[in-house]
Amino acid sequence: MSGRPGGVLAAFRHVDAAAHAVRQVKELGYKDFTVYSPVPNFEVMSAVGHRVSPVRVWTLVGGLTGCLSGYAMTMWMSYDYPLVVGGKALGSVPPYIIIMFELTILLGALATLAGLAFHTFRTHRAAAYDPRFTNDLIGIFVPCPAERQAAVQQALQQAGATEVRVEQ
Amino acid sequence: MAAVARPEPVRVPPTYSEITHDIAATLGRPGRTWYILLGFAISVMLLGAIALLYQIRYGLGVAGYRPPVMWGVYITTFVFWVGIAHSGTLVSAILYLFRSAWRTAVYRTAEVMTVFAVLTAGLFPLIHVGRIWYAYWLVPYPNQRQLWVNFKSPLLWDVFAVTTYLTVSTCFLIVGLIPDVAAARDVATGWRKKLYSITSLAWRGTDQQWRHYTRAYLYLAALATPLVLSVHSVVSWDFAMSIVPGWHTTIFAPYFVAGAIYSGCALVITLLVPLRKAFKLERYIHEDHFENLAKLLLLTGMLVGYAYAVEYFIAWYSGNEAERASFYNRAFGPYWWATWTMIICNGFLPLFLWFKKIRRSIPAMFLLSLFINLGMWFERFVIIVVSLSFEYEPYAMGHYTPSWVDWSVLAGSFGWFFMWFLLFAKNFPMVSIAEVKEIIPMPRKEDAHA
Amino acid sequence: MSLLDGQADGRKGGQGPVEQSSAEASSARPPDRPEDGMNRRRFLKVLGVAGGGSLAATACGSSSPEKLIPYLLPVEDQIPGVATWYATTCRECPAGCGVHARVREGRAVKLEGNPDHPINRGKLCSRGQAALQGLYNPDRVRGPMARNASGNFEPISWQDAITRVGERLGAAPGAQVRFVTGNEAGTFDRLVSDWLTTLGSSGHVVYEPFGYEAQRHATREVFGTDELPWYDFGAARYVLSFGADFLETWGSPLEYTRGFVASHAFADGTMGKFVHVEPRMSLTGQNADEWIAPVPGTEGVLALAIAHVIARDRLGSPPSDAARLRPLLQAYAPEAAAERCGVSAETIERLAREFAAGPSVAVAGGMGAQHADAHATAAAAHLLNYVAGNVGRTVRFGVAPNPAGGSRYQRLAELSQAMQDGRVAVLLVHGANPAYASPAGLGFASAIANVPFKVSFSRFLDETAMLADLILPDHDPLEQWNDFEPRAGVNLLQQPVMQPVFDTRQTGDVLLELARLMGGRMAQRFPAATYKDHLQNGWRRLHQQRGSRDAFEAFWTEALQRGGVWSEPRSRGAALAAGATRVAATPPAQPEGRFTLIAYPSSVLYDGRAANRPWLQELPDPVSKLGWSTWLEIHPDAANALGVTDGDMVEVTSDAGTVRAVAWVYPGIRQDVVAMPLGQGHTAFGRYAQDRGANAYQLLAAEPTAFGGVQHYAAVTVRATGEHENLATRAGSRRQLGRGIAQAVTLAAITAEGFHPFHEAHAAPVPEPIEKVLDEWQEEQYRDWKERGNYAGAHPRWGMAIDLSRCTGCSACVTACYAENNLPVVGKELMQRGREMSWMRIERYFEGEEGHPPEVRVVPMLCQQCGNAPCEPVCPVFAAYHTPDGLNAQVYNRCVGTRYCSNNCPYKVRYFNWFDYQEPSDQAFSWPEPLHWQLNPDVTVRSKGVMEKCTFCVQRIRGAQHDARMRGTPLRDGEVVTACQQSCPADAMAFGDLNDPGSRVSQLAADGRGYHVLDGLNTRPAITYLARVWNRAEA
Amino acid sequence: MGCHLIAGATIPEVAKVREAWSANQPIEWLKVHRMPPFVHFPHMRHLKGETAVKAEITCQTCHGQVERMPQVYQFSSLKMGWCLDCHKQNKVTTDCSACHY
Repeated sequence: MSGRPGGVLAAFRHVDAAAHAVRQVKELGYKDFTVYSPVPNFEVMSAVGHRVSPVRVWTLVGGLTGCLSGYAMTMWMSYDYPLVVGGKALGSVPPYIIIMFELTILLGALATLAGLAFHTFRTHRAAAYDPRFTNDLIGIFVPCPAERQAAVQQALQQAGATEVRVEQ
Repeated sequence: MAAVARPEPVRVPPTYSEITHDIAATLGRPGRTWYILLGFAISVMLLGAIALLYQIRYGLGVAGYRPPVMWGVYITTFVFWVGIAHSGTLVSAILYLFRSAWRTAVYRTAEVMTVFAVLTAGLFPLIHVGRIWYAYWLVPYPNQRQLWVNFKSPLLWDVFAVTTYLTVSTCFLIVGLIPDVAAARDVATGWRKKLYSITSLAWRGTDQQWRHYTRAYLYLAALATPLVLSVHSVVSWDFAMSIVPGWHTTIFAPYFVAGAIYSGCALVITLLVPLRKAFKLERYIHEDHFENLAKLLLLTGMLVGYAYAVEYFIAWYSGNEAERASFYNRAFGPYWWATWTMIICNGFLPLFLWFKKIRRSIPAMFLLSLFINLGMWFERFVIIVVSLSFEYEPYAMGHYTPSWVDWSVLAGSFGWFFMWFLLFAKNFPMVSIAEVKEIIPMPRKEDAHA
Repeated sequence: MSLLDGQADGRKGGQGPVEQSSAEASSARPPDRPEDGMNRRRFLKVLGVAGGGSLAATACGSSSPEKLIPYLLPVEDQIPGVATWYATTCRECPAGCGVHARVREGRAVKLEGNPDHPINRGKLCSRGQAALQGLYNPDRVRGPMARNASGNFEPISWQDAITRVGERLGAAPGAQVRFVTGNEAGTFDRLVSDWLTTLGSSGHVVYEPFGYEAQRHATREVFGTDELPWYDFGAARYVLSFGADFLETWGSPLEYTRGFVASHAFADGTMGKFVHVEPRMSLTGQNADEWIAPVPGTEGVLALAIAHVIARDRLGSPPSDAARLRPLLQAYAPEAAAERCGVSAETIERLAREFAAGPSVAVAGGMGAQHADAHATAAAAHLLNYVAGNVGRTVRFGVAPNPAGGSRYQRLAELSQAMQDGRVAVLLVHGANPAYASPAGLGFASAIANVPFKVSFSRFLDETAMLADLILPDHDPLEQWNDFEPRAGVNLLQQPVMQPVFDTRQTGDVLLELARLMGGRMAQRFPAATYKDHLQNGWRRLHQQRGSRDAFEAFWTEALQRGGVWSEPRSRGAALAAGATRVAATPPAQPEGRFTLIAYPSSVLYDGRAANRPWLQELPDPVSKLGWSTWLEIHPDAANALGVTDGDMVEVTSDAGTVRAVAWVYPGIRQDVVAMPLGQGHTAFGRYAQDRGANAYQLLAAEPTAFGGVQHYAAVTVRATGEHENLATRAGSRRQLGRGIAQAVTLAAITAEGFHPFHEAHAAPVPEPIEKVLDEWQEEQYRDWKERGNYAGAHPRWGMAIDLSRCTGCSACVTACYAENNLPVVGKELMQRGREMSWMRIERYFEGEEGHPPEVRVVPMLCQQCGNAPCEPVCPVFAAYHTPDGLNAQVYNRCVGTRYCSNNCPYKVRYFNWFDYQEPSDQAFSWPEPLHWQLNPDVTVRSKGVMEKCTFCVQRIRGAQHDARMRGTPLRDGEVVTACQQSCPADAMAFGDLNDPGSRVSQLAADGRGYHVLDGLNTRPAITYLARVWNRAEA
Repeated sequence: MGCHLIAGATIPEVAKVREAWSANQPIEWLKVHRMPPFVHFPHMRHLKGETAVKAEITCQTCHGQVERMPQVYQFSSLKMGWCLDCHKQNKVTTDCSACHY
């Protein structure tokens, strides 16, 4: 990873320790730290304290778009080249509801993915990483200039990190 | 659905690193059996492909069609595979919303099965049309002919339903895979490491990633749930919307959905049993999971059995001559054997599941699941072929027998399915690493001190 | 040459539906066929000779650069894309119906009846329609051929061929020259006779397998005349038929059908009655109000017994000399007769009373006139008519119908003997196939081997031609100049409707050329340069006889345009001759422990001469509904006793021989009788006929009967072989399963309380309010599109009415549909899988309890053009949709082939192209060169994977609309005629605009007998069926 | 034929016509305007009678200025959309079964 800022990387085996560490780091006034976890852990996440992800807006918008475009498409196409089948009305809504429904789901889902991608990449921060973070360790990386690293290192140590390492 | 199993206390839960290790271990270099199985699957698929090419060259006549039976093995198999596809999303999405812990060990298998089943099912509408090279006309795209498609046709609903379902369930699978692939990446070596580095989409499990991920996953599940129910309803309307005696029934949507989940769960079991052996996952997939699946089977099985009964009742109660004759013909006509196969396999055999012994006996479950799959295929055969062979116009009735082409394509579809399944199973974690960990509490310092 | 002047003066006028660019004309041709260039070149080789050339109606799709071949000299009245019509005469059977040939780009594409023709009045049967497949048959002899040293045929030049014959004739003693022809009543017949006489031979043998010997014999005995009587079915309110299948093959079927329907179909609350007496229920028998199955061969006894009662009770109004018959009739008291013929005395008494109530007619013919005692049967029928006073009223003389020429099986037997004894030096055969169509025991095939030189004029390599040394293929009747005289006062003309397809030459011309070649007496006797001249000379005499005022040329031209000249016959009665009192019915003894086999003429293939027409092979037999096969009709009980069921292979053995056929269990036959159709089992005769089914002639005794005819009855044993084959039929259920498809009512019932259409037994009636809501909702639906696009404004609603009281089930409409709409022929294997493509099928249902003589109901089933068509909304691509004028259109080129429409069609009248029937490389290729020349250019040939169906001949509708628009006046009712309606001999169909209350179809649709099939489904069909009415005690 | 003995007597192409005539062989023209076999198109209706849509619809409308073409080429696409445009703009039927049967 190029352009990664220097900082302190700590690994935790215990979830409560990790949560504690997060709070410590926040007290030290750091906001742009990164927490790694093999599973979404409520305790840690609440310590970090993010607001609810805005992805849901994407889902809503996508769903609505699908529904409306479904209606518009079926109706317009029915009248653009009017052909009668089975003595039914040209634009008969009941069958079209199915198309509307399917498009609702389809666009809803795709929009959700788009939202997921968009927001994760937008909130991406370059940070140091250790492969064990997807296995059984929780990690915290605090980017900080060299002169303050000692302090952070100590705080994390006290919080109960199993190991702490300084990244240049 | 609320039937969530309590893991028995004696069982020691594995640690996170054990989980990662055990599951990552399934991704090692394949053994001989795997290659043999794959080779077999591919050759069966090729047989189907050859039959299909032959059919495209000379026309549908090479299949066994006999007017008035204009839909035969192909549509039967289509419905069969679409049905199979249902349990996957059910287990992964619906049970997710229900927060039922036991799904974590099996949902990946179910989901993979779903995606490949839809992939297989999706082929059949193409295989069965007379002019496959014009099949794209079913898509509403602007063309110089200035023509559009007929949205009143249930077949078009199918086009939308099936494509949507394929897309959504694939997304769902991929999203679920990301953290696991990342985990695998971090323990893998060699070319697999490269593969996983790419497919894990730079996942590291940061707080931000989890933040959006968990939400997105929740909404996908929320969207997938109604979708599951809708897709097979739509498929059932292919029949319910027509006037064919034996098809024209309001009960079809719930009836088909129940049947779909039924057959799906059955195939999940059929797949899990060998998988668990081969991958030594006994520690993760055990009797509890089978029992829960068994309970699902029992529930849906009873629903299906009920539907059978209601069909006959309504046929009688409606007083409609054609309906009555059609159902009489099902049970006692030339296709009696198909009908009774279906009734016995789907209606009576699941009754054994009332016994806990059976539910927890893995060989028994395996055997049962095979019978149910057979029965469910015949259910579709009976509904489609037998109804068509005995319609309104007595003079135009006729008896249909599939030809070698039909059978080859049917077999080929299984080859195709298992080819994908095997390829996937050996290259991506068949048990969700992250989610299995999720249900096991992380170690806490105070516990350690205490 | 002939084609040109034929057209110049013989033109019938008439406009084709739409002008088309050649690419469209080509629509009827397989596209993307590289060898098309080839086809066209050989087409030119054939047609180009006359300088006519042809606008080759071929398409080589976009692949190869397409070429257009224009007329070198534009041919008169050949406008590309516009049809011309030529009047000529159908020669498929001896009836002599007039036809109009529709010619497009120099090719005959359709035959239709000649509307002002005295015999068929514009109608045409299946066999007539299929004449085109004789013309374009791929197995025609394409040029003269001679047998070479190695015994194979090799092509030779006409010059060479004729010289060879000339030499042989010169060498052979005149007396030893024999000429076998079929029934050629007319100039050609006379030419042959004179020609032989001049050669010094009296050896002209006319051979028709169904020779009417019995009738001639009987008529001579009873009335002392050699001419056959003519029956006025139209005048008879009561028809009593002794085996005469006058709706199928006997006499003049179309004419008789017309008459029969006129008197028998329900109209204005009344109808005649028809009683059919035959051990087997033929199609004619199925149309009878009462079917009586006597002991085989005892029809004569029954007839005389009825006559007895009439005479005894003085019921009829007979001429005075009928008294002479008293002593004869004494012997036939009902009680005694009942014993012998197995018909109860009461029945006999009743029949007598009904018959005498007259006007009635008794007819003996068909299989009733083909057994050992047939002459007695025929005579008995004469006497019955006489005592009832019908002679001179419904039975007339002076019309002299000539269904079989001078044919006598006796003569053939003698000839066969003569050949055996080596008393024949040269044998010439034309228009007859005795090697196939004569009892095997006669040994014609073996005898012919003793003839040193055998010449065949056959158009096909049939069994007899295969034995010839030289084949001089004749023109097809549609390529010929000729005339035909089916009865006194009716002189019909044949003119070439197109250039000869192959290098053939008209036999008449050949004979004249031979005469020239031989010189001397022959040359003087036959001076005419061409047969056409010879023909015209004959007609000059006719012109004088008729004393018409205008010049011969005008007379000739008019005759060509009308199809001939005819005048009302002056008919008379007849008085009893001496022989009448000697009539005695002596039925043959019943075979002990054996079945009586009846080998009857197939109503489709007749005596087998039509077996090489694919349309006819595929046409389901009107009775058994089987195609491509020979079956044995056997009574259910007999079948059970033998342990055979439908489709089992059985072995039938008579004293003469053994054949194998597939069993078809039929309740309409006596338990002691089995029946088998003739016409199949050819050992040659081309790809469509060869090695199919069995030849029932193999079972018939060789020795001529007392009256010199063939016995079509034989004592046989039947044995199950244990083999089984699927019946080649679409017929699923034989019974209606209470669905009310074909509905009927008795005359008594309908006069008492009218007709009540079928209602489903258990269906609960829809409550009033709901009904109302539904209707309003429906109207709402319609309103949405009534003002939009093509649907705005007034449109016709095309509809049809089919009167089941008229429909006889003859299936002419089916063949007409094949001809008009380019329907492929799929062959036996696919037919066994129910895949035949006939857009129109005649459904046949049995009513009444199992085992009993069935009430047979037929119903023509074609697309009902539903107002609420279930097939339309399920099509994902609008290939099936509703046209503004109310048709369920099917856009073939849009169809993707999901077949959902067919699943959802309750009438099952949509047909799928399982294979590429138009693709020569395909296993199911249906139009081998030059059969595809017949294809209708106005109708697309459907490709593989496409659904197709009846659209009321939309091409004809659009064509008529086009003409109307061009002339600027609205379409008149009856201007659009569908192919099926056009052909229907019984005139059972009406077609037109249902929105026009004045139209014939609207009026019929409003008839009290009207009903819709499967009405309960609310499909709102455009076809109204008028219920069948039976003039019988119980339905 | 008469004309071509004089008219363009020198043009080699025309010579071919004369040869064909003397050889009593019809000329094999190359087909330029190709229409799929499942379309039924009456020229007459587009040009003659009270139904002729508009006076200005002439041969050239669809076939182009053939008289000016050194070698005749396909002027219009002859595709369904092309037909429909004209039909719609002239308010004549767009019913499928008007052309397809």
